[in-house]
Amino acid sequence: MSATPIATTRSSAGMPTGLLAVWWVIASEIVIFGGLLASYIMHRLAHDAWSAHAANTNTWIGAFNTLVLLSSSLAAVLGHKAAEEGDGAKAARQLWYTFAGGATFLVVKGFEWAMEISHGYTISANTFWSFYYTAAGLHATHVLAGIIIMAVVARKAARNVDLHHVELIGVYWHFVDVVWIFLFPLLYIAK
Amino acid sequence: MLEPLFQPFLIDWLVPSASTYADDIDFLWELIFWIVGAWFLATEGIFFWLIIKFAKKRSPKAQYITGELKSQKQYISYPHMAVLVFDILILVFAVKVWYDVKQDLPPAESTVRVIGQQWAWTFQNAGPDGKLDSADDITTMNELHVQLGTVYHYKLEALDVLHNFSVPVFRLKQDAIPGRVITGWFEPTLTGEYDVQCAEICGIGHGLMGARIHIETPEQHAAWMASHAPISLASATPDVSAEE
Amino acid sequence: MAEAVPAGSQDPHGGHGHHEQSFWSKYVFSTDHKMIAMQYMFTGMAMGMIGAFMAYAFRMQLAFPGMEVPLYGLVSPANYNSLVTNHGTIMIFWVAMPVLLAGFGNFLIPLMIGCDDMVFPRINRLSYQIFLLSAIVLLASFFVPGGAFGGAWTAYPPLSSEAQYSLTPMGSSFWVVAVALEFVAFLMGGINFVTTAMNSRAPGMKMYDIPIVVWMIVIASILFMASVGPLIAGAIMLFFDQNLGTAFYDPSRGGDPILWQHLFWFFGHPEVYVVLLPALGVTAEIIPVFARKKFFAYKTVLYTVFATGVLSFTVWAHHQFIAGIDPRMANIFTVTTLLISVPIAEMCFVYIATLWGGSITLSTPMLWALAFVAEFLIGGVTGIFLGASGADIYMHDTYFVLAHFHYTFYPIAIVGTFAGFTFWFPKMFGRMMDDRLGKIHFWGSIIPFNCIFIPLFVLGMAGQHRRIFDFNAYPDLALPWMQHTREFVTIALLVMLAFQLVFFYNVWKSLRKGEKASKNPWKSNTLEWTTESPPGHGNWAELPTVYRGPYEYSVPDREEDYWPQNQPS
Amino acid sequence: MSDAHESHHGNYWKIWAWLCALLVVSVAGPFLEIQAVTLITAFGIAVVKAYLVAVHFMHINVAKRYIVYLASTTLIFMLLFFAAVAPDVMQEDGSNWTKPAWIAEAQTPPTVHGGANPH
Repeated sequence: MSATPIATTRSSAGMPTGLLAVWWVIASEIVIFGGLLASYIMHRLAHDAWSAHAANTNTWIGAFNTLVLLSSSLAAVLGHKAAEEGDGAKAARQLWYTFAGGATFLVVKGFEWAMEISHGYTISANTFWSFYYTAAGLHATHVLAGIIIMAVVARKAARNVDLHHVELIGVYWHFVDVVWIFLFPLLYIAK
Repeated sequence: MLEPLFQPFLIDWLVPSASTYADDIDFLWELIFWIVGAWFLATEGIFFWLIIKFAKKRSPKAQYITGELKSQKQYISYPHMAVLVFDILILVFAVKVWYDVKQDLPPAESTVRVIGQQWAWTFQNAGPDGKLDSADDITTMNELHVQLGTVYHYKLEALDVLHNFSVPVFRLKQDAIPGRVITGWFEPTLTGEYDVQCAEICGIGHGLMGARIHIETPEQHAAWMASHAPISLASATPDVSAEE
Repeated sequence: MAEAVPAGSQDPHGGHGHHEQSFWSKYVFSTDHKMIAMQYMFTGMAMGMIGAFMAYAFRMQLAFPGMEVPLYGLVSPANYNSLVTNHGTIMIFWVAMPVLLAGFGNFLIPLMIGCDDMVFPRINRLSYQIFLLSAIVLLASFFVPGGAFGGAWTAYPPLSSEAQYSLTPMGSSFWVVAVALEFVAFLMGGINFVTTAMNSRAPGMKMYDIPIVVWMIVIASILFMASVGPLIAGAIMLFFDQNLGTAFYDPSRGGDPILWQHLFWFFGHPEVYVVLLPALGVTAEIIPVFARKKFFAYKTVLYTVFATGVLSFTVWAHHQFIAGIDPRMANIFTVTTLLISVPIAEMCFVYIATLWGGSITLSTPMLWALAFVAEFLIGGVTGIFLGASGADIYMHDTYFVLAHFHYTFYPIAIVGTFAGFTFWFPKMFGRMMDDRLGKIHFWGSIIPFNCIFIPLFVLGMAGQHRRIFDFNAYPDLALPWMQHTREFVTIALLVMLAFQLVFFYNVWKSLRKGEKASKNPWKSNTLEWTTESPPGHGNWAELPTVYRGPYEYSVPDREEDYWPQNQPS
Repeated sequence: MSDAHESHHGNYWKIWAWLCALLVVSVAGPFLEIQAVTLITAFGIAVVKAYLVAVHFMHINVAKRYIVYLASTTLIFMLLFFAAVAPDVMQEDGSNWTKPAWIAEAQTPPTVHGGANPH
């Protein structure tokens, strides 16, 4: 495996390379979710009939999922602090709590969707449900990707290897949480 | 207040202008043509002149010019300002022409419904009583008959995919969107038979979706309306493999 | 899609010796930024040949309707639409972007800012592999039942979202998946470029010591990353419309076709600057070298590029003046479109002003670079006709538009690429190209190019619209002079394609028998000319330090007329 | 850094508590059945929560200035996109178009199934 290039070790922009790259990932993600949510909001304001469709989303499950993600964000930031102090084991444990939070979120989302589909609200039922599944689906895919990377980072952190990666996956995870913070009212509260 | 400053002739030389606003659009196009053409020739001229003047054999030693000093940058900032001024001039006329053609519709003396669908145009003429969707409407396929000197409003819609109702001689072009009935206007000023083209790709038959527009004098138009039953099919659309 | 293996470049042991790599790890699964640059460049050029073949096929149909086109066969309306659609798609996404943005970006950024590789070599390799997969998926769309997608490279729904209208059910989905994969590849590549350029500059290299091509490619990557997002969301929605029966763009079930147009063109216009800026950067590197003169107003160009970048997010609806958007919006977008022509005009003035006081040698790279400026001027100037909403009423979707964007895309994708390729060929392959063959190829490409697109301007003025496969169906367009013009244009295209063989012969000959290239054949200042040709793994034995800007040519009271960036005194 | 250990540590839990409280408020908002209140609790609180996460968890204020400029520029582009596209997508009848008859009845008002939740 070729050694990591010297280029990675430099920081002429005054920031560690990894963190700079993650912020660029977040910038391009803002624009992806921004485009999707802007389209949803426009359609939602244009079609009053959608509030009747939106009435069929389950606010309690949405609220619980929000609580789960917020708590996993807390665990992620505690993990980041532990990593800064060089305590790999503690950081790994916190990351596994975040992993558990993300996994719970996905499981709960799975049940929620199963229930809604059984009620006949499929993705092609009408355009509200199409946006609902597309937006929540894209977000869930990011949650899934996040927990997979988190597992990899946690296993390395347990051996005190690449502790700076803990911060990187933490910042990405907080972004995924912020997207859900906006998705929750848009899909569940606005009735 | 912003009438064409000169009589345009360039596009008119290629495509007759057969509607009241054709001249406005031609004038705007030509105003841009002369401004932009002059700038282009000047810039390209200076460019080639510099290449020849400062070729290696004529100037073996290059000068050291940073281009950061005010005295040097003026050669850039003056043309830069001039480009901005001309842009504003073009902008004023562009917005005026756009407003006249697309936003400020004169009162309609007659209405025609234009329906684009995958690969044919259906025109619903208002018929003698001048009111659309009345009993005496005349619906034709791929053949639009209009009367000279009458202000027409067209109600343009598409049934399946995007189409575009374009009459080059009128300088008229408007996309037809499924789910919207778009209103525009034209007033023919020249008799004759001209092309109508679909200007938005709409599938395999997009190239065959041509139609003809017949601009007739009031007498010819009245005769046409009288002789026509409500539904009539135009002559078969020209077949595809017309040999060279 | 076997990569053409550059036989000439052995891998002289770089600073830190390492085991002799196998063919696979050195050429196919390499993480060396130079090898990945070659992979991108050769895949881009291969796709360029496929795109050119499509142009040949449908131009023959236009010139001789209904004829059996040699090497292709009969061009039916469906074939014509998919050829035109995929010609546009390939030339922008699979030729201009890989060659200019990824090819030159990967090769030049580490070498020009003095570091040994990209910050994330493995992500860099993965981005090429996803790009290659996207190219394969797109080409596969020609062989699926129903044929390739034929709804124009802009893929406006409902034609692109309803299989019943496009009659290419699988072709449409393959097209969307290929374009989405290509976006993923360039998002990963873009992040690599921006982070490397920002963070791994050589010690001593201040902001204004960075060569302009690095600035341009970084800003192009930022423009791409900030604008592609909504279209990725749009592509997901389009894919669901095509396959899951959703109705994002189906008006009868609550969707809106105009939404896709906005999502597409919000990306579309910054995209044309994404491909323009690298070509501008390549030209900005070549002109000072062959004019032996400092680049005029470096800072002004930088601020102009920032202004153009920001403004490019405010102009997109000039593609949709008559496409059903609210007519009042058209006036706002006319203002912003005419406003953006000002910084671009300034950049052209600065490029021309650089020639003042120079000592110009017209070598092949210089000819290409000057031709870029000369041809792009026509492209830029004809944009004003289309940006002004009033004139666009008549001009929209005619051949005038087609000629306009070929006068911007051809200089970018072909002239800019050949300029960069002939200029950096010695550094990439360690051999010099034959200058005489280079000039023959240059004149053989530029003259026919103008013979193709100047007549198309005139056909556009005559009201001939795009994507119509046989103009005999329109009596006003089947006039003899028009048909003869189409034949003349097609013959000019054949001549231009023939001259490309001169280029391939020149490359093939130079790779094998070209004169060995020294470290700095053009006596240029930038850092890539301070290492061997071709640079080994890790680029330098020890990484350079930078002492001055990249354009210190003909500095008074110095006998050498160039002053490399890494020379202390 | 060790003395700030406890406060720094506790700080995160305090932020988390605030986030949970705001969540409860935003869920409770719609029960008052006042449209304006629901909007404020739903989206106003979302913005506050996003700010809390961005500043305290992502340390965006500690990061380099250009990171903030980067994130805010992308947001501004999204607002710009919304502003320019809304007149087209959001209107029932545009300034120069109306909805054709065949679309109106195609969008039959939705039949409300038995709600899956208390509302």
